[in-house]
Amino acid sequence: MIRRLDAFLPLVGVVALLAFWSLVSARGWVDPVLLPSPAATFKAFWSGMDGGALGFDFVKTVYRTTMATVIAAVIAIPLGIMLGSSERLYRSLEFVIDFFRSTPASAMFPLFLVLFGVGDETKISVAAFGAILVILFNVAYGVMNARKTRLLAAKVMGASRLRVLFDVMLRESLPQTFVGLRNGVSLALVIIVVAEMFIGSQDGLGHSVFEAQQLFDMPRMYAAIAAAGALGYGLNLLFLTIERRFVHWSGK
Amino acid sequence: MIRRLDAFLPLVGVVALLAFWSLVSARGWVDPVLLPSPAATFKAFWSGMDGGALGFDFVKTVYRTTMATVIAAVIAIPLGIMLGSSERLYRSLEFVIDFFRSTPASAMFPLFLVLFGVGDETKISVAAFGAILVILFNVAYGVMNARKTRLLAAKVMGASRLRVLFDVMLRESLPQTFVGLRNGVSLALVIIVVAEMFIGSQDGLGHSVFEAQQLFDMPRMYAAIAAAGALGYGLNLLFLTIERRFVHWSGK
Amino acid sequence: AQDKVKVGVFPISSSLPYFVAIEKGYFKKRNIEPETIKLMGGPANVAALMTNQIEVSAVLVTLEGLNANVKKPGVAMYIAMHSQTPEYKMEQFVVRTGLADKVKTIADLKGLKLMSAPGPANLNTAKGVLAKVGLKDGDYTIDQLDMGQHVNAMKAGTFDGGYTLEPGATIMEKMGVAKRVEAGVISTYILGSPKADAFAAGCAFTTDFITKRPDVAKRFAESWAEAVDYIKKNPADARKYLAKNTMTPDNLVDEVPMLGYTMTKDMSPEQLGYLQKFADFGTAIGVVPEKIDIKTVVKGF
Amino acid sequence: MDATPDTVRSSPADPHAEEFPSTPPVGGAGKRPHVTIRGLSKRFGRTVIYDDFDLDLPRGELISVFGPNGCGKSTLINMIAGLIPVDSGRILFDGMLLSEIKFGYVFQNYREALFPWMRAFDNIAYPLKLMKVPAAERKAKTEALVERLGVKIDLSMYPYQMSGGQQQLVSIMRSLVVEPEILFLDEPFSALDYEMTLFMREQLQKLFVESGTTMVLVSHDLEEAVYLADRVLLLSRHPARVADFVPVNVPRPRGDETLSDPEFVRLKAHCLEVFQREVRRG
Amino acid sequence: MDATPDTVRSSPADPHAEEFPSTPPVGGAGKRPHVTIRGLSKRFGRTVIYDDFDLDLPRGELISVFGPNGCGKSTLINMIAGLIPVDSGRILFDGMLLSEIKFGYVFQNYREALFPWMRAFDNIAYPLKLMKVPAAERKAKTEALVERLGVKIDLSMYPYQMSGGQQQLVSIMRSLVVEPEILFLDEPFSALDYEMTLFMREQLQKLFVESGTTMVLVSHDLEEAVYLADRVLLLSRHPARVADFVPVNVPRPRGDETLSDPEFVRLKAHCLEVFQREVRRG
Ligand SMILES: Nc1ncnc2c1ncn2[C@@H]1O[C@H](COP(=O)(O)OP(=O)(O)OP(=O)(O)O)[C@@H](O)[C@H]1O
Ligand SMILES: Nc1ncnc2c1ncn2[C@@H]1O[C@H](COP(=O)(O)OP(=O)(O)OP(=O)(O)O)[C@@H](O)[C@H]1O
Ligand SMILES: [Mg+2]
Ligand SMILES: [Mg+2]
Repeated sequence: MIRRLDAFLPLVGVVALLAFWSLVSARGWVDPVLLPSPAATFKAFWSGMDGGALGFDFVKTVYRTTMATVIAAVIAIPLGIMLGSSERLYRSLEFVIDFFRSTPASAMFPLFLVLFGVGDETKISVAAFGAILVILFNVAYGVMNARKTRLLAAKVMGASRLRVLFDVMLRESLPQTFVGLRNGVSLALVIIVVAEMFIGSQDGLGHSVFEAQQLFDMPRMYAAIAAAGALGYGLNLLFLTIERRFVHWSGK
Repeated sequence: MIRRLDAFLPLVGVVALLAFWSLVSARGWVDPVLLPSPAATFKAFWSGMDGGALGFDFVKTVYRTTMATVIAAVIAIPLGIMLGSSERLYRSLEFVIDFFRSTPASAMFPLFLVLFGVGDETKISVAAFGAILVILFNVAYGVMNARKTRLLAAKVMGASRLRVLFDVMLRESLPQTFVGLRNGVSLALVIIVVAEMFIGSQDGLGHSVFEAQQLFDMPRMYAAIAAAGALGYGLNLLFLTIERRFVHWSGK
Repeated sequence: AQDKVKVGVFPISSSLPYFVAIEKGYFKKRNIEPETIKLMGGPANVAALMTNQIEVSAVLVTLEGLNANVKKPGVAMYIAMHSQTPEYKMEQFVVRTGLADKVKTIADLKGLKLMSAPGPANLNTAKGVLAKVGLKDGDYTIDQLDMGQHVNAMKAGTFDGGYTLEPGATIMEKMGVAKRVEAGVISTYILGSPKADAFAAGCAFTTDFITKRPDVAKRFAESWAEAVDYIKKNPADARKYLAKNTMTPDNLVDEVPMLGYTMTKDMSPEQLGYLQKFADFGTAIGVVPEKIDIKTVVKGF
Repeated sequence: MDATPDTVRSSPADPHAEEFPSTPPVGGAGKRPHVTIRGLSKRFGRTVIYDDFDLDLPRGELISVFGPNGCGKSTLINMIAGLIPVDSGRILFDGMLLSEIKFGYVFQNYREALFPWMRAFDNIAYPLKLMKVPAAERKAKTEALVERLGVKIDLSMYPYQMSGGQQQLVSIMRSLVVEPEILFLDEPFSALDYEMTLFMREQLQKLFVESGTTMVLVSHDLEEAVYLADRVLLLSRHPARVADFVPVNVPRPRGDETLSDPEFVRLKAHCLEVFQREVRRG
Repeated sequence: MDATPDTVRSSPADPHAEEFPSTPPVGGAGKRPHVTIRGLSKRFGRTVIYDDFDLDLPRGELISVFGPNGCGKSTLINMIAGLIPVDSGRILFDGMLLSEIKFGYVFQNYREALFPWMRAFDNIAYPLKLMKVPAAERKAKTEALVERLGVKIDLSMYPYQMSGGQQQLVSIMRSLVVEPEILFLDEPFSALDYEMTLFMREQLQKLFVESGTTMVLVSHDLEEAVYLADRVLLLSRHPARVADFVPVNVPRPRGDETLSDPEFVRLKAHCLEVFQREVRRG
């Protein structure tokens, strides 16, 4: 019984958020022009999604975010394992990683614009760049904190460095890798949206937010933001589901 | 001998980065107007820091980032432990956390602007908001993946829920908490810089980047970016040092 | 096949001729197929021009273009510009509705909390205008703010007023959150006459484009000229292209002010003089690092 | 603990179940039961570990639990201590609530049960901290215990710097530093060296005689199990049943001579026989 | 392993060191040494565990290591297996490189040494995978081993779903599934039940007799240590010295009757005596 209800737990958060928002807008704590009611936003959301531009923008952003995340994961996971397996290597690259992790991706736009041109590539590569750093950092940490006994066990059984890396370190770092992936996909989404806002794009949720902001169409703006947030939650949920399937042993 | 040299490991990354940058700019792979040479940037950096505006901006950004991080840590760590200790509670709030983690902070500017005005408060609170989500997420994960035997040991010794929380879960989640803090401080810095770029600011590294960008003063822009990156590395290093002192048992 | 031209477009009302030329088929009939690349703001456009990723920038703020030309001469050659005047409203001072009774002129902004359009060019222009009416630095506070936040900030009362651009100002008026104090302030205060044309932005080609594909560049410029002509003759009709292509609210399409679209080849010596004066102002406030002869940055076809 | 009282009871899976008294003859030793287990059921997935299991643990006795690997010994004491939930059935503590009872517990998994962020000394003193004993007294008590046991390990080490046996010793000391009402020891001497094992056995006996604490000891060393016990609980393979619950009526204090006491030898042989019969039956 | 050969050797800390032969009389058993340890030193922080330690492990013999908790038994075999670096000294393998040797290893810390992401069966078969044995053969070999040992555990469980003893059994099986050149067993039977311990002892003996693998067994059960060994290595408290290296000349196969063999009883008594003298000296 209780187990079944657990599937609905995430709704609690949604409902609480909506309730709070409704309260704020019903009480007029924030000017309704600046923060429209959930109903108005939902209407904008619905009409945008149902045949409107928002649906199209949404798909575009999904595509870019997915590309960026996939690229980032493919690059960062092996690299992170490599760095994590050699603490000295990690320490030597730590500066570069922390340096770029702390630099706003938006400040990097001009550079990426020059390197990758003005198309989707730029947006995807800036986002992938940001996500790589986050995933890398988490994977490397996961590997560094792997339980020593297990590494030794594999080593003594004659596992090569590479096998230890893949059979043990990779597995040991999985819980942390998923933290990284979930952070990474959120960051990729954020950067994609910001890139769509500030380097310019014909489409995408960021474009939608930017345009709505310029036009002062607040319901539309919040609808686009909500779409981005929901997308982020969805992508996170995806990773969470994968994690639940694959990482059954954490804390054991 | 080798141990001593280890202290210089971070330099490897710096040197590699500078070498690559020098190569790119010497070979003219990127237009020097858009990517100035390291020397030109360093000159701009130095003259800016040594009595110039950059030093002042740097201090301002340090202050804001520190404030945001401290606020975020104070709120997020206890909250994260609480959420992590009850998986069901976490699952019910997960939507909200993932939702906002995936929404660009810059999209939140309008709302925060309305709530807090254009002063430092807005910037600090947007940054703290972003950092809270990241730290919260990591701490909660750390707590959820805590080794079960240790929790049971404390419980059977008669530790109250609260004591288990603080004596065991907090400790168990520390490695992950530091991951969160380091991610959080980087994110706070990024948001502060972006906020300084886009919402009214007289100073700060973001202001410096933005102004230099508008004026196409690329050496100055990269100098400001470098200052932000170095600041990020410094803050990360701070947490790393604290972590090394306090978390000696990871992987054991 | 048609000649492809890569055009960086910042979708604001200033790029209207571009959209008119597309919609009316002016490009097409000259065998040109423009490729629209949306690029927000000056830095993105300049970077793209410098690396030849675009050949044309549909709207490039004059001071930014001049600056780019200092850094890399010939990177942005203006073939058309548009003037902002008290009539062709763009830049202006506004004030919150609640203070509209007290603030009738710019000088009345004394002691208030002001915002400004972002960037040193805007900020210094605002400050320059305020100085002209006798307000010194400490008489007011001014913060630059991203254009997307201007209406918000007025509505929320974060600022009392400030220096803003279209279509924000019209939106504010329409919503009743702020009132125009005075528009066309560059003409009046910087250039010294309400009649003066402030050529604040325009359409620019790269020298590369002009020299390597002179013929295409010429036809592109001709299409632009035809569009400018059309707008001059049928302003009401031209407006409707704003709604579809630029960030102009549908309900304001008929109200947002138009600009004085001009081909540089048609500029009178007097107009060139205003442009030079404006460029010198840029140099004076440090936005353009050195004095520049505007003849080197305009190109007529 | 979310024990739902007396749900539908499935009949014992084993037809021989009735041969053995599933409710032991309490009162035989003249003591009130300290822990009463009734109708306990527990399964992991499809594996039934306990099915309608009844047991009384008499107060003030030392019960040795002896049974094959995986029969459910650790699971049983974990359920008694409320560490894992029961599927159904009741566990009562002579009128007291689970939360009111002070347990001592040496985990079979002693390595993971220690706190790696505390030095060994602080690990040992931790239960005192939970009882809000002031720091100075905590230190004194812990030192007294260390003194009494004559432990020569450097207790300023962290657990992960210690050998397996040292860790186990720390774990035992942590359970002894307070005076628990019930002390569970899950294979507490498995990693100790020869001398240390003998010594700790004597210490445990001494502590038991002095304090009269109810103790539950899981051990795979039959000699040890019988030597220390008032009763030996012999469990069958899972689903675990009480194969026998043998009273050990050998006078205390016991010593080397006990090992050759004919009653002791007889009991040992009996337990071994029951155990082997049960193991082979599986 | 970064063993730097023969650095400056500090003189033995213990003046009695010379009483005991630090280089054992190799050749006495007529076998070439398999592992040669010379001048081994190891310290953790300020604690000296080994200081200029010499030892030869004869090929094809089963060496039991017996010594007090924390003397350095696990550390020793970890260093031989190259798992932790030596501070100085050399460990040689009869002409072979460390990396060429196939080790079998049952960790004292068997719980953490198993891979929780693999089912028990896959854990056991993992070393075969490392040797690139094809999947079908891997399965067959593992099943054969399970068959031979008559293990009745559900091997489709994950390690964390198993009892302590079951985990240890899996860990032993994992070390036996390949034919290692040297097999290290660090208290391998500590969590096994009575029957299982006896059974696994016999299995180990059988395997040893059949394969002639060099084996190093750490055990705190003196009877077990002597029963299984060709030689018993008695270590002192750290800094560890060879207190004695006793050859056990009792014929194989050994069985229940061995336990009452007078030579066996004598050796056991001798070992105990040496051990107790050493422990009390500390
Ligand atoms: N989390 C779990 N999931 C599935 N099965 C489990 C789980 N925990 C324990 N079991 C099973 O329950 C049974 C009893 O386990 P328990 O640890 O109580 O055994 P034990 O009697 O303590 O054995 P040992 O002497 O080896 O310590 C075992 O067969 C084990 O496989
Ligand atoms: N990482 C470490 N840091 C500091 N000291 C350590 C560390 N590892 C081991 N030691 C010390 O080294 C000594 C030998 O440890 P080792 O594990 O080899 O003992 P052992 O002989 O296997 O004991 P046991 O029988 O208890 O398993 C111990 O006294 C221990 O405290
Ligand atoms: Mg157990
Ligand atoms: Mg050991």
